[in-house]
Amino acid sequence: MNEVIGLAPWLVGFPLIGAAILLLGGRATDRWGHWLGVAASAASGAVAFILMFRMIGTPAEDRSVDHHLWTWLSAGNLDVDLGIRLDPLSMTFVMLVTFVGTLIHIYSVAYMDHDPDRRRFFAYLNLFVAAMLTLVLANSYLLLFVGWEGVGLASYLLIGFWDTGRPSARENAVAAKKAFVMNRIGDMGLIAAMALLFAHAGALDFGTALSEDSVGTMSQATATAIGLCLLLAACGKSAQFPLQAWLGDAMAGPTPVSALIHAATMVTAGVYLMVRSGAILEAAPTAQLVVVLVGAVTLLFGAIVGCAKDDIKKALAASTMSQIGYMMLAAGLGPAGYAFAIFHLLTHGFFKAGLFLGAGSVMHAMGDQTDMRRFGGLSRFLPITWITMGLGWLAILGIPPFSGFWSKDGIIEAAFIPVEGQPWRAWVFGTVAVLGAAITAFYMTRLFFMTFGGRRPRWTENQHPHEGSPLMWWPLVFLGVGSAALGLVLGIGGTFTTWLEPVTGHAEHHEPVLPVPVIITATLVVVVLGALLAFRMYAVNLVPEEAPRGSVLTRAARKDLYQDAANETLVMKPGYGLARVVQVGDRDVVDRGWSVLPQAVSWFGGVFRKAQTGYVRSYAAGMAGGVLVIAVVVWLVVGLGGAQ
Amino acid sequence: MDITNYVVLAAVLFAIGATTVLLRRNAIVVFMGVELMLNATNLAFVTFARMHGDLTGQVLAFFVMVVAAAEVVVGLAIIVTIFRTRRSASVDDVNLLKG
Amino acid sequence: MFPWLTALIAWPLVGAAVVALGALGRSRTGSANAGTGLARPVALVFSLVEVALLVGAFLAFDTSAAAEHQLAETHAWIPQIGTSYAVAVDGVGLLLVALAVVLVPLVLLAAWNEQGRDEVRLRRFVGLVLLLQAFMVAVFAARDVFLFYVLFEAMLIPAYFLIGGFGQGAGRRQAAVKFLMFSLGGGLIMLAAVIALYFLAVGAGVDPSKAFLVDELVGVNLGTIAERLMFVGFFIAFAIKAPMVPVHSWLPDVAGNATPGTSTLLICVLDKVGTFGMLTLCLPLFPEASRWAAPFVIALAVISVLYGAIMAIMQTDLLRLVGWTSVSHFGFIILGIFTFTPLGTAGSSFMMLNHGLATGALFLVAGFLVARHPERSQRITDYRGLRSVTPVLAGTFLVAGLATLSLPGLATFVSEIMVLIGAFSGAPAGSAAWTVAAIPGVVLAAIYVLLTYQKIFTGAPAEGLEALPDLRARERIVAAPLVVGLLVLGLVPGLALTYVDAPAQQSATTIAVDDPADAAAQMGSDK
Amino acid sequence: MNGNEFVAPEIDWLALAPLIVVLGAGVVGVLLEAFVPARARRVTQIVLTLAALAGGLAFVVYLWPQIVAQPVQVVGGSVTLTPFALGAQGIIALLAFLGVLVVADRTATGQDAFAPTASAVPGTSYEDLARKSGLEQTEIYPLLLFAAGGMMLFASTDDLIVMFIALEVLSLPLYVLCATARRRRLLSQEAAAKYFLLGAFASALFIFGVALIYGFAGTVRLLEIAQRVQQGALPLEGMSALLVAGVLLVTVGLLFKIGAVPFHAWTPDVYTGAPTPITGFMAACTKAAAVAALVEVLYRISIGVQAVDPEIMRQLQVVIVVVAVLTMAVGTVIGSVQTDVKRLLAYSSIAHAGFLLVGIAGFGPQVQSSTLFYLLAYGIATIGAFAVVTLVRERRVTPGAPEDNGPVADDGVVLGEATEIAQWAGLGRKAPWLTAAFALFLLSMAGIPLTAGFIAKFGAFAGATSGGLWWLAVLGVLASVVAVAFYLRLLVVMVFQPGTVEPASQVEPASRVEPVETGVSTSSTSEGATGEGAEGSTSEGSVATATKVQVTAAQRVVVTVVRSRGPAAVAIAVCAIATVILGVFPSLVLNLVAEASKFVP
Repeated sequence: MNEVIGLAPWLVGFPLIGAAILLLGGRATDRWGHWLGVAASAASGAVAFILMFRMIGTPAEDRSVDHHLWTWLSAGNLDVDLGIRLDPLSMTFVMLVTFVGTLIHIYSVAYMDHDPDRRRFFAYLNLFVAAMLTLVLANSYLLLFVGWEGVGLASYLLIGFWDTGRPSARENAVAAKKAFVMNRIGDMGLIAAMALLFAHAGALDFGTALSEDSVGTMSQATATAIGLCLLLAACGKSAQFPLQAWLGDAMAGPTPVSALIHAATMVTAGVYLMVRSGAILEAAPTAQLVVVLVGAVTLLFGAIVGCAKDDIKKALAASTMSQIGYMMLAAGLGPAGYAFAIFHLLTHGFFKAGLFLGAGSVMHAMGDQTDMRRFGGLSRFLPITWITMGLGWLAILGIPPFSGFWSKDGIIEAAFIPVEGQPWRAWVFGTVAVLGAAITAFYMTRLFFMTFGGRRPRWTENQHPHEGSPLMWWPLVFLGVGSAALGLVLGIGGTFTTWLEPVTGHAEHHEPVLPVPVIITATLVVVVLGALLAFRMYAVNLVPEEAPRGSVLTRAARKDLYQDAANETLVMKPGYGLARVVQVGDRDVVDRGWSVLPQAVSWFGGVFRKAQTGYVRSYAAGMAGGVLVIAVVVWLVVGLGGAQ
Repeated sequence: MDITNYVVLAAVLFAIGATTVLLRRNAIVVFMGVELMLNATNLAFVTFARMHGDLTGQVLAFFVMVVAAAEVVVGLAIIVTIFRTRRSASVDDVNLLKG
Repeated sequence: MFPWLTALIAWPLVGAAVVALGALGRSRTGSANAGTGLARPVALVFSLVEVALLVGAFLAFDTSAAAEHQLAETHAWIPQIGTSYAVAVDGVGLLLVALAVVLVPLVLLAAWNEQGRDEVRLRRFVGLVLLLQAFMVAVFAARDVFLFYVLFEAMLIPAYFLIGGFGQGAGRRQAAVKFLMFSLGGGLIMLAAVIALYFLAVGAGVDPSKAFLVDELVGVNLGTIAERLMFVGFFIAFAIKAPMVPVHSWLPDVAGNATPGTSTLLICVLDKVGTFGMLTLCLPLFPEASRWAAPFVIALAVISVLYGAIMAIMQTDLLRLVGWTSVSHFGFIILGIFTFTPLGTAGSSFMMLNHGLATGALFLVAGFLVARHPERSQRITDYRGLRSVTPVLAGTFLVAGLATLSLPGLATFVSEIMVLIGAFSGAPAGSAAWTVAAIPGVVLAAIYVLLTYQKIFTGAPAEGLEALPDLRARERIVAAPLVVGLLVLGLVPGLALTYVDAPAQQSATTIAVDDPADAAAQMGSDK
Repeated sequence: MNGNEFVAPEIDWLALAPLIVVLGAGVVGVLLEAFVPARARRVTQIVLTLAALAGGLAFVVYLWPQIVAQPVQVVGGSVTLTPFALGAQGIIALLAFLGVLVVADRTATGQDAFAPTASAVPGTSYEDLARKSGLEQTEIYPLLLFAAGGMMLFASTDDLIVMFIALEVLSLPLYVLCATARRRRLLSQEAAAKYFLLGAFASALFIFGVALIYGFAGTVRLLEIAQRVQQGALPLEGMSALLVAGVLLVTVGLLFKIGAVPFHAWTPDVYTGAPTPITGFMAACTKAAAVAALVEVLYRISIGVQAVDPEIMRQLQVVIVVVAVLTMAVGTVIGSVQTDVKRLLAYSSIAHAGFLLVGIAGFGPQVQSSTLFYLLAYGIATIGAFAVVTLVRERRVTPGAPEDNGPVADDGVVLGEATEIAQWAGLGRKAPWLTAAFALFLLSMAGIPLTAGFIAKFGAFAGATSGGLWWLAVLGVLASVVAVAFYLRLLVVMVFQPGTVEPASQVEPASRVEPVETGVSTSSTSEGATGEGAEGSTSEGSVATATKVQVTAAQRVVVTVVRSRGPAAVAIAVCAIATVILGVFPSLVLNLVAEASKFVP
């Protein structure tokens, strides 16, 4: 392992150099820039493969390697290296990011073909890959934070990619800003967590801060505080409740971006953070419970919202939120859940990327139409897209043997594992997980059949859908295959769990409160029921072109359960009010307060100058009076002096 | 007679002079008030000279007189100039400068 | 040994004298007075040679002893008063000197066409800039309290003329007066403290001919009450300069009315004297009083962080906005200084440098933007959709903005995180709580930067602005060093931390609150 | 010893030389008036005056090493030359020299600042005649010499009676000089009258105080008083209230000359009304003399009483502190609302009196030297500033005249000084060098570092602090802030505000200026600028407004800067350079004045 670890910096290096060339090169690189972007990503992927094979060939206990590059920050009693930690967990991510990333790069070459700013797009994509790899390869929280914000920046740039020159430019820009700012709210948690960690352990690198020495001596309160702060960070990045509002709007970016950043990789960074910080969470059961709760709430939240969305990308975004809810829930369950959280993250990365790219393919074919009510019957025109999305659909539903089954089922089982002293938890979270699976089945089936099924197309005029270029559908095929087979390959016999064990630790086997076959069966039953319901509603029945008014719940879900209204009422309006108060206060109290001083001087000056009457006699009186006054003052202050 | 009487008389004269300065409008009279103050001083000087038994005080009185005379020269010149310009010797009329 | 610091101080003075020849001649508008056109190039050459001198100073500086004041020169100046021309720099001072030296050529270049073609006016302008530079370099190097005070006040004068005489806002005169009144007000209060300090030191047995030398004054026991009073005197002056809420009122007006170049020198360099003074005068001279005041100062610092950020969000004037962001950033710097941790102090020192680069970049780029507007409008809402019109300008603005919001990977992040992490474990009461309260500042920073970017650069291009030219070569040359500096220092902050770490350690030792309990006990006994 | 035998007194004539040279030259000057033909009189007088002052200064320099080594008492202590007193003499001589340079400058208009015949009633045909015949009042030079000589004596005597006489010797010529302005003669006369009446009143208070002290101590010599108090050999033992009252009255007399509140009321009026060169001379030199005298009196008295009765000492200190606080407050606060440059400088001078008293109030060991430095720094800035004021003038312009075509083509008649602050707008553009110099003087007065004023103010505050009155220093600092504000206001107007009129041209040929204007110019268009004059015209009727040059409604008044004929420019340049040098390298002068604290009694 050590002999090839020197290659690891190139994982970040290639895309970073690519981004730099494309950004600084300007228009000169327009002609070949996109291919450079692809090459940079692919080169990174190649390095990843080399490292991967070496790692597989290394004994499990030697798979975790720290690679020091240079001393980054050394001041006071803080020393942080710029270093890489390569272990099965980060390797998993590296593989996901480089592989899916490269596919999406390739896809984008075609997808963005007509965009005059394609080069810039690839620069940002490369920047994203570099930042994402920095995030997962970092060996300290501080460096992780660099990647963490780096992906946020890339996300910002890409969501707002079309921020001028289009009718929706302003909305795109606003969505980008919203994403960044909500991420920043999460970042406060990461900063606070680092401050707490430094105060406790005096270090921020994983090796020291997460060591037994550090975590073992941590008080319950500290651990809980750090855990909750990290959770806040994760919520921001992974669009978990209550910081979920940005993800739907983030769909304003080009679809490959949604696939790569807002489905497959970046948004799952929160889960990565949770799993990486598992040691701390395990020391803080309260924090763990909150993590699970957040996961459960988001899971249902996303699922419910997903049921009502007619915009294909927003429906997928809600789905992403919900699926990450699963992962978060798992991450809060302790070692038993970590592996499945990451496993689901991996499989989700494939099938959701596939679904998004499929959606992109559909949009490409339909002239950037995103309203599913104006789709329908596309399976004949877009067969490859139909099949690959079908695979993704089956995967996310968790139908065996597709990949989602292996990972999601693991999470559901883990959710049913009882927690000592809190018997309600297994039942509540297990039920939520199963319920989520049912709703997932409903909305994904809805999405699938509204798009491809139906007896009658509901297209707008002049639509001639057809598959895009091979550059677009080959990635779909790859991802479709992954969606179908990845779970099987990695899930059978717990290969993936074992692979991650050096990082997540070995999970004691616990029996769920229900027998495993019962759980699996029950889950499958509700999934099929949900799917059938959706099939009946959206494939058998006619889908109206205009959305019906719908029930209260539907309308609420369409409006994202009023998340924006809630944010507006609870945060933005009071915040703006506060800002107004500060602004008015600064102008009318502080600034005016200071200007009172000169005004007062002038006022006194105006008063006193009246004493300067111009009359000699009043001057003389002033002098005589002055003598007397001074005499009196002397008398008052000192007394009638002298030896008397 | 006690020395106090002389000193008190000097003080009273001085006060009268000062009051004249403060109360009278005519510049000449104001100036006379100043002269009265100076003469009160002279009285004090000679009184103290007698008390101390040396001549210094009496000499000083002469100095004061000389100075007073010099002041008169300059003062009257100024007052007269103003009177010629303004046809008034009231000190209250010269108040263009104020504030 | 070559007197590097004196050379650094004297050279701009020479430059100012050279360009000022004839600067008081009659100013005439129109082309008749175009003159030789040499003022700007000559000044630029002087400022570039100054950079070369700076390199020499860096080479002569021993980084392994960065906490010590090196390159020292001491000459009697006014022996009757007991003051000397004593200059020396530790690592922090050297970095700030570097900031002053590096920013001036950039500002000159940025302002190349800003002041018209009137030769006399140009000579005055560049002469004042060079004069200001000399004072700024000197003030960071001064090791004599009297000398420090003299420079502290004297540099206000060129700054005053730069604001009032060469500003571009309609309110520049009022802004200049406001600036000078605030600064002088604080400075004169400091003067009283300087004088009192001298006599107390002499009373405590310090040699009267050396009783202004900082090195002699450190460790002198002044008595609790006197020490606190003098701390207050110094601190008010520094807080006004820094600027800190609630004595910040002059800053937005200056930022809104001065030229961006002036604002850069003023807010990015000159104002650092405030925090620099807190660090190198308040703490070592009045350690007990610093501990006593720390909770209050920290609270004010955090209020500044949030207040400045909120006000920045509410601004409609681009340059005022940048000014307000500085209020927020100075809050962070002060927070780091007054929590007395080596990490926080080093972070603050580093932040002084980074803020200069980042805010300087933002000011200058904003200035480029404003200069392009047909009416030189500073109103944010007068711009729209310029990203597609002027992509390089937009990109540079964004990078500068991201530096302002402390994006990880840029130098500002390193310093800000050092301050926050360090301050959190600070000794003074309430450090942790106030630090947590300051953290939302990072969110507000994101809002004010991105909101501004969104308003100016996104959407459909505003009417009349569709054909604005992108950044010219000259402007790119101005922006490039700042951006590169921010990136390099972000990835290899060690380059700068070498200089600030040891002084920070020493400062923390001087203040000696390694054990809060000890300090509390000590403070209790003092009462 | 035989009673009939005349024993010549032992007089150290050399020690008296500075005084003799100055006062003697004054006497010679009076004679010159009689014997030198009118044409040559002015030049002769100027040369004599400058030579006398320079000679006085030279003697001071010559005497300096001797006096520093050993102070001397001459003529039975009537003149007591300590280093401090000699230093004060030197400063007065130097400032008077600079002041006379300004007085002597006729500027490009060819006219000096003085009325051809001050005794003529304004607006009469006699005045016309005097003007047309080109009369000049060269008597002002001997008067200046007498005043300067009186000041030098005032600062260097130990004898209260000599001090009284010196007071009159310096005051009486000044009263006259105040009345001699060429323009705005009503104001000038009013200033003289006010100055005279109040001055006489103050003199009376002073001399009564002397009488009381004499009564208490039996002597009027300060050192003897101190000795007797110390020895307890007093005729009126136990009546120390007499001493306190006496010293209080003497102090009041001196504070009047200094212009300290509440004895300041004459200052703004007199400074405004007097001819500007005289104002500069008066503001700088009188203050120097009076402050020096005050320091002498307070210190000599204090050594006597300190040992015996600290209470009296504290009473003295309270007096000074109270007056200092009042003076700073009134000077700065009222100064901040002034709209007239001369008046503003007058209030500034009041404020400076306050700062000086802050330095004195501490009774610290360095008071003598810091006071001398302060007087020098303040004096050069003041003379320089008033010199600048003499050059900023109003000019009458008739619309239609091609005024924009440069200096040659306007019909400009240069009128009086443009003292309204608003009129100074855009001065920086019209006369950059002059403005720079004026700005420098303002900055020095404001106490900005690297100017002489800062070192001076530092010394004053340091003096207070070292005397334990740190809170007084803080008050002084606060007053400085207010003072800075009004200097700054003027600076803003001059430097930053664009002028309302065209870029001014300098009046080149003197012949172009009609030698006909006097009196008060009235105008409806130049509000404020001549408003005081206009007001005078309404209240006094047509007699008073003998205005040959009427600015009619159709005409405008613009502000112009006239070119100095040389002397004033030299004075301004010297003052400016000295201000900078004293600010940056004050060591040399500080070394000199440090000697002044030697032999403090």
